[in-house]
Amino acid sequence: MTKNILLAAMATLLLIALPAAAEGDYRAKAIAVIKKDFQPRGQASIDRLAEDGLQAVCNRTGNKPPKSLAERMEADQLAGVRYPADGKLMGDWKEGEKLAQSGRGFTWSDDPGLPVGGNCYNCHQISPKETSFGTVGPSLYQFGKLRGTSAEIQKYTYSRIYNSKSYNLCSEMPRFGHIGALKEKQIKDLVALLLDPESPVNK
Amino acid sequence: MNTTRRAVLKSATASGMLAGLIAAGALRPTQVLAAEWNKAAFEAKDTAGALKGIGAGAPADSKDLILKAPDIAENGAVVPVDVVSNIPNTSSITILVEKNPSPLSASFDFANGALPEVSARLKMGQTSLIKAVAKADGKFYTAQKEVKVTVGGCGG
Amino acid sequence: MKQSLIGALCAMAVMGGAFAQTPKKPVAKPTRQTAPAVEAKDAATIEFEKFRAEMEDSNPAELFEMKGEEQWKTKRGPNNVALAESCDLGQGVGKIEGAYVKMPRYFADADAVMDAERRIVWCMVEKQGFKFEDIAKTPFANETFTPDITNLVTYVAGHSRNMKIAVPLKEPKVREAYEIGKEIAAYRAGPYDFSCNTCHGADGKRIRMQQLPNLSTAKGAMSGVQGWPGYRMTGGVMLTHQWRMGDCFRQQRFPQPKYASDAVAYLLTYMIGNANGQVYKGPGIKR
Amino acid sequence: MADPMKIRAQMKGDIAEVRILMAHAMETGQRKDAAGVTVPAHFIQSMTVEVGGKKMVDGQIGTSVSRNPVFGFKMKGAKVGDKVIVSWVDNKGDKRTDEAAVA
Repeated sequence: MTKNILLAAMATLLLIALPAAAEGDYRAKAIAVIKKDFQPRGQASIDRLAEDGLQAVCNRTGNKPPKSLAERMEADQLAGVRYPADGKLMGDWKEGEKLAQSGRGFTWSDDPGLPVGGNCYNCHQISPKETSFGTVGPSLYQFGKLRGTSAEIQKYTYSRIYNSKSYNLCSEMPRFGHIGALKEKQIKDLVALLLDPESPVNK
Repeated sequence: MNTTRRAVLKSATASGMLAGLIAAGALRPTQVLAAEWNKAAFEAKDTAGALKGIGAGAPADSKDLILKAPDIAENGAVVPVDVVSNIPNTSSITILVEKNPSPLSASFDFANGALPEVSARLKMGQTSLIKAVAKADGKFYTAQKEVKVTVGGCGG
Repeated sequence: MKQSLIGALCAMAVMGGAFAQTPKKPVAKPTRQTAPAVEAKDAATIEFEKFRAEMEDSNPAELFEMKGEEQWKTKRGPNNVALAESCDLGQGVGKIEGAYVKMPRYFADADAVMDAERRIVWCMVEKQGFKFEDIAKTPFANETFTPDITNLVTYVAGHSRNMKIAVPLKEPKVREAYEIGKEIAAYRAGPYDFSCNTCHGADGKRIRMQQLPNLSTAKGAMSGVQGWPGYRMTGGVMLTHQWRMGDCFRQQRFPQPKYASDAVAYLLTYMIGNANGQVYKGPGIKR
Repeated sequence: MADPMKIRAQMKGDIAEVRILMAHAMETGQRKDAAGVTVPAHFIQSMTVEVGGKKMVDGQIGTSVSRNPVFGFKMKGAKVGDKVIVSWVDNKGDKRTDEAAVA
């Protein structure tokens, strides 16, 4: 909760810090139009239209926040990462692969009762066996082979999936753990997909 | 457009089309009725059954029967297929999708100047062989091609 | 509603460019990864291109155009008026040649910037006497139903074949719509922090095998315009640009934009405006 | 009532190319609708193409033909102005006949 207060404070700071004129008032008009012209449907409620502090900072700066602010906010995002109590960060890569394949979740047509997918292949190359992969994010092929499986790398990988914004404030990647989309076990399985020497990713 | 004719055709579609047209002398009766739908062949659950259904036990491979289809279908719901027979006296072409629940897709008899070729679009539930079978002088010939059906993205 | 089904196969979402950045905190070594031998990349697309001409040459969209023509010319609605004798798409009453590629535009009688679909709906309501609520209840096609408006839009779009996109961006109201639309495209929100630009703001990206046009460039914007309204092979349904915008928001994990609203019209103004000068080929065929 | 077909017939040299678009659901009988109810089979079973008064193509069709079917044929011995008449009948007995002239 401190985190949220901090975020809000920073966003406010930013509003003051950035020259308002640079934005014109089209952004304000756009927000007004969005508020007026969207309706809730399925699980997609209208409150999704509101920016949180981080989104507001990225939106206002064209995804290029000032370095000092970005670093402070990233640290705050990282501080919010909850690691597994048992200290084990690697699960079952096979489960991770299944999860990586699924693009389900959070749209107005998704059943909110069904588990949410990792959505990974939509944007990343991962296992060489899957040739239908996206390129919005970088290739993760040989992710573990190149980095090893040290405790530090495991922690990095876990936190990066949990909240990618901990490392790059305006990253295009969702904050899967932070928003509760992926649970602890699921993130562990994805870590294993990327790091386990037995995973096809590292073969 | 001949409006009278069109009106006739329009009303004909509702009911009694055949009788109407025959009565109007538009068509000779022998030309109107398509052969009865080959239920046994179309409802066969495998290629062998379908081939048997059209009387084509074991067709011979032929290079003169050309089957054009994509290596990978962009969408299994609409797979474009072209079949051209260069076998002399080809009188019919049949198209089958091996792994579909009912493989027999379509069968065409050609007469009176129609060239033995057809283009059509097929549904494919999964990656499968597409087979074309041509009938010429009472004999059957075949050609085949595998078409891959992939999982898709979001589509335009 | 049923149109959600159409996108059901669509495995969409983004794990973003995060890893592209050099990680700052732990010492991960961002050595360049080698991709496995084959970029199976677009084998499907390349292969499909070979059949593209044939697919476009006989596009079931023509069936909807035919129906739309009949509906455009027939007296309909409580007022028993034909759109052909009452609806002005910006080129004069009943004139449809080139109208589609010159929208969105500002219509003083409605005091609004309107894309083609919004304008035809407006005509159906104001001239023919249909109720907006009735049209907006089921505005898009599904596997068993195609709304009249879809046929009408397809018909009108068919009369801009091979014409250049010419959204009147110099007109101040259109310009403002464009600028607001640009901001809407950049607006990140929702559970996944997505904006339109998350997927459509850079060149050369794809979701799975699907190419993502960069809407900020003329070429990219055009590929977002080309082929709409389009006959969707999945489900075999005719869908409009309005539908496409809505489905993007669905995948963006946003709530639903209201049918024929300012928000959609402004976004379309931004996108189609960016495609100005590019040649529109008419109703298309989509995956 | 069934929606009209779109027929295009064009001379290319001495061959008439005939393209036919049919408006039909071509339901396989295996698809389930949004409510999970199986949609009954509904598909065109037979079709004929007549050019200049002669029946040239006699086709039978099954459920693996795509929704809104598209067919292409080539005919010899046709000339500009010849009438092309296409008819289909589906498994429920619905019918449709449309025509066009060779251009």
